Amino acid sequence: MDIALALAWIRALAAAVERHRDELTALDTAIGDGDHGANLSRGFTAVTAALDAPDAPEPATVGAVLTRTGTILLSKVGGASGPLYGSAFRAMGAPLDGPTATPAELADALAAGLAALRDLGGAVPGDKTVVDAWTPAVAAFRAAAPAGLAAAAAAAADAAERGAEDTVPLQARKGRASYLGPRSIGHRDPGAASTALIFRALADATHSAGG
Amino acid sequence: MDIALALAWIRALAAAVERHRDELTALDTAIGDGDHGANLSRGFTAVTAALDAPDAPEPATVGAVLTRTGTILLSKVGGASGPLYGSAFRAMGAPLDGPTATPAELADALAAGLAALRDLGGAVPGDKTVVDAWTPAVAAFRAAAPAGLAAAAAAAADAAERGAEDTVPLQARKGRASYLGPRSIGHRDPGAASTALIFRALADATHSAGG
Amino acid sequence: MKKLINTPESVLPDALAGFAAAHPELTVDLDARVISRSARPAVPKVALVSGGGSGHEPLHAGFVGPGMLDAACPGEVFTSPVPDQVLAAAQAVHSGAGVLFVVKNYTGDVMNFRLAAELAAEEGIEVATVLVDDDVAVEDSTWTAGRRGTGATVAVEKLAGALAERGAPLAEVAALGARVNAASRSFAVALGPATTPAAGKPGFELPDDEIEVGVGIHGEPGRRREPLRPAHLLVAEVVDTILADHHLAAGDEVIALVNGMGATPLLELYVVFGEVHARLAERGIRIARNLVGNYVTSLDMAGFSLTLTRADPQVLELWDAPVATPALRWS
Amino acid sequence: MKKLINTPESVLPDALAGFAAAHPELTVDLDARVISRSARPAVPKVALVSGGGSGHEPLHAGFVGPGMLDAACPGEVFTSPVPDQVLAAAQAVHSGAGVLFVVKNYTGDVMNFRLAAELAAEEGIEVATVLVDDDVAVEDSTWTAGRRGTGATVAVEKLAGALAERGAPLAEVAALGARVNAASRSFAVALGPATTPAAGKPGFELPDDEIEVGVGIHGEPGRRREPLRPAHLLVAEVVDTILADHHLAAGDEVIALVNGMGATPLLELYVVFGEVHARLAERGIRIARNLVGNYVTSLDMAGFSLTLTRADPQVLELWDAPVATPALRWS
Ligand SMILES: Nc1ncnc2c1ncn2[C@@H]1O[C@H](COP(=O)(O)OP(=O)(O)O)[C@@H](O)[C@H]1O
Ligand SMILES: Nc1ncnc2c1ncn2[C@@H]1O[C@H](COP(=O)(O)OP(=O)(O)O)[C@@H](O)[C@H]1O
Ligand SMILES: [Mg+2]
Ligand SMILES: [Mg+2]
Ligand SMILES: [Mg+2]
Ligand SMILES: [Mg+2]
Repeated sequence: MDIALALAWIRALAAAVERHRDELTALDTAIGDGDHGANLSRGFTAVTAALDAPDAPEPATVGAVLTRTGTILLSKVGGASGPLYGSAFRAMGAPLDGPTATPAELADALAAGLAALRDLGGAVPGDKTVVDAWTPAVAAFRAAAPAGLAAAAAAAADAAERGAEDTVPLQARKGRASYLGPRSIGHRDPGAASTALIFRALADATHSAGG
Repeated sequence: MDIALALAWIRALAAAVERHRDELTALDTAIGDGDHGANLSRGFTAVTAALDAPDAPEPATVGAVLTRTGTILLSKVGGASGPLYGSAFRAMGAPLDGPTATPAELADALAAGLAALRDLGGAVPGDKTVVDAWTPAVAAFRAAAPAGLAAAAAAAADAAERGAEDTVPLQARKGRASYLGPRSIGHRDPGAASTALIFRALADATHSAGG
Repeated sequence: MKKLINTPESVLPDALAGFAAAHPELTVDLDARVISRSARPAVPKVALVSGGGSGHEPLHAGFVGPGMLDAACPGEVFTSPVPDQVLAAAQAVHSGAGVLFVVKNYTGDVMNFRLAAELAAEEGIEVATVLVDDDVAVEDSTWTAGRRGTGATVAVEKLAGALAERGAPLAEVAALGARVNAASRSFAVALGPATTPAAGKPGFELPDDEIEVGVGIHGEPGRRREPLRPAHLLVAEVVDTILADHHLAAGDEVIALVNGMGATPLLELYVVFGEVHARLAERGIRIARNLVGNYVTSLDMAGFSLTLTRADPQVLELWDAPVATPALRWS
Repeated sequence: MKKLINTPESVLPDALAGFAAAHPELTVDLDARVISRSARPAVPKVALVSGGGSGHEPLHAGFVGPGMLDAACPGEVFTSPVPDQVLAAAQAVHSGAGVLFVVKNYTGDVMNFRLAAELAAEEGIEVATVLVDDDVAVEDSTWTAGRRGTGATVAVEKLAGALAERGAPLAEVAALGARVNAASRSFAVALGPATTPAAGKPGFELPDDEIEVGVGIHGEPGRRREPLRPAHLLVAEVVDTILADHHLAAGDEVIALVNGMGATPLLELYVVFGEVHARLAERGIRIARNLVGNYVTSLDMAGFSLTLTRADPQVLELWDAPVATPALRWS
């Protein structure tokens, strides 16, 4: 991955959030407070604006793109997803301190993002959170990394989507959905759904870049 | 009319109010505040309770029945209809100071009731109020009085019902319905509708009494 | 109908019992249905008595206390109190300097308070009445019932109450009340209807993109329906409607009440207040004092009313005077 | 969706602008989205900072002022504020004696305030946090997100605010806040849903004869649906649910908050308070102080919450201490 691809990933993600905004909100309305779409939309609108700003600093590393994204999410999103995704992107950016990153380095970065999520939110797989999409995505990415970025990203996106779908039968143990007790069963977790967008955007951007 | 018939009138009226309670409320919901049925029901429930009370004083005159009814309405109904009907019944009771009343005396009493209504509320015919049912009823009663109480009461009841129906195309100029301006057109006035019940109850009681 | 009540018939006594329990500093006569201050004045003062149908809480019971009303007499929901009840309120707080009735201009209220005033006179109690009729949605003519009394009631009760507290005579307190009413105008819009416990269904039905404009406080429909618009456009219409009827010029000061009708989030009322403030500023009119919240409600109606009262030094000074009631309190 | 707003995106800035215009006695930083007291303390005192998603008004901005909060930082509707914003609030009011964060227990609030506390520490500002988690509808276990913070927030902010005003050190103010939280339990029922501007439709649909029991303050459905019942039965269930989790015995005194969720008429809240009072009296529990009204709302949700805080002499004395904020004011 180079800096241009990192930027393309973030832009594809911002576009995906906008397209799926109402869907994320609907998921969050069912078992949360109905703001997940608006939260991420607000955050990624700010991210895109920052990237597009005439005086935006030219990122010197792949990590700089991700760290900057995380910092903006942290300071614009709020709610649960703001600190979670903000910290995850910042954690991913930290190790990627060169102008390019190998698939293996990216796998480590994604794992660092997951660690940040788990560290901050305290959720474990099965709690019906972002962790349930992020965990299989990182594993799939790492497993397919030897086959190249495109294969790894595609595998991760598929895994994230399956992970999100797999949250449907779960009873939430973290986040707002946990307040519903057994009534949280039967709904896809909104955060897991947006995590699937993160990984699908990575696959799409990689694919477009011919990578 | 004797004291027993006066009591029968009030009881028939109380029963009619209960039967038409929701209808009066619906009329008042359309162009008022939706309480006319509840108001009159509260009032006539209290009137019936007072008449039925073990320690209720035996009325010595026809007027005593009507005055007592008016006093209880005044102190139980509130709103516009409480003082209006309360004063009207008290005004009707005042002149009827014997154990019986002739149809001509009753015609005068009904006219006194109308005068009290007009005096207190300031409405004239055509304003879309109780006055629009009460006015033709008094006139019809007086015209038919020579033919006896039954004929007079029946004529008054018919006239009151027509009067109430005739309020439908009017634009209200008094009471809450006037706030609606032209939007009050097309609805029967709730007070005119309850006035029709007053005269129909008189006719029914008279009929049952074989008078 | 969904309401936190026991039965439609018992709403008022049940709520009064709750009010009595919540405000032990006030005296609540559950039989007479009169809320009054517990302490009698050391020297005779004009007693302020107000009342009207219930469903407008905190009006009027929530305004009983030092600096405002001496007594309130709540009628059934949207139904004016009966004369006996108003008389009982006057008797409870009369201290020899006369009683001022603050009456919102509705046929029922006017008649019941008038009959009560006659009864009070028979008992030797001097009564004066201030009629509140501030709602510009209603045409003011001798051929109609006249304008409704709405939000200005708060200002009349606060300011006349402050003046009475200072020992002003009845005529003076009544004159101030009339002056405050004359200096006040209101207008309201509804986003949704109200449901009375007795009726059990909404007073009107409204499509999801329409509002009722020029509504009163009894759940009745307004003067007309209009499409819902962004707050700044809606507020512009409301402000302009009031200003068209109000003699306010650049440089004038007002007390502004942005009043919820019962079901409007405070967050939205602040959005409305911001727009009112901006619109008046454009006209050079300054909001010297304000209230934002539920003061004169219409059960569970959604929407807001705006009341503008022209301020002058006396009005502002009386407004700032201490008040200690359940719903208005400062020192 | 019918709301008095300009756009869903601008609700918060528009409402903040209105709040600033309505409360000139407070300082409102529209960029940082921080409401704070205008006067700096003469001697350093512990600064109380609270915040959370908007839509719960008057919480928290309505509780900024002498005797209560020093600053509030409102997030977007039902979305906790961001760390930068919380930090800005702390910086605005920090006077050298440390800052107490009052945080309602929601994942988002906890994380954002925790990150803000880390930032504040980097700036040399000492921060302590009181977590409010009083809602007995939610199971309290280390495996869940824990109980939600709801009505008890008012008591924590009032009482800790009063203690801070007296110059108590940070640890003591934080300990009192924790003690008040531990002495408080809440439970809520909804008669109707809330609609966020962003979602544009109600958080749930409810048939006309059913209620949601055990709801929070974010428009989410509750623990279960039940048929609507008369107020005394509903209140009995709510009181008993709280008492089953609360160590209250005959002879105990409580502060009771009967809180509207935004769209409930005050008349009904008084009916509820009357029933709460009666039910507690049966158990020998006395309501020493109370609040009845909209304090911790959920936009336009209909329903109520009950919060009971066990009272003791210190609690009552701090409760009675003067407070001068937009929404709570006595002296
Ligand atoms: N403790 C947690 N750990 C990981 N993810 C969490 C946690 N709590 C909540 N989430 C995620 O956050 C999502 C909700 O985000 P969002 O709606 O933006 O925030 P909020 O819940 O504050 O409204 C949930 O769907 C869930 O995936
Ligand atoms: N000024 C008036 N003169 C005569 N009748 C009136 C007047 N004002 C109102 N009414 C009558 O009162 C009726 C309404 O009574 P009600 O609903 O019980 O009282 P309120 O209007 O106070 O709610 C109206 O339908 C009308 O017939
Ligand atoms: Mg959410
Ligand atoms: Mg009526
Ligand atoms: Mg009425
Ligand atoms: Mg949220």
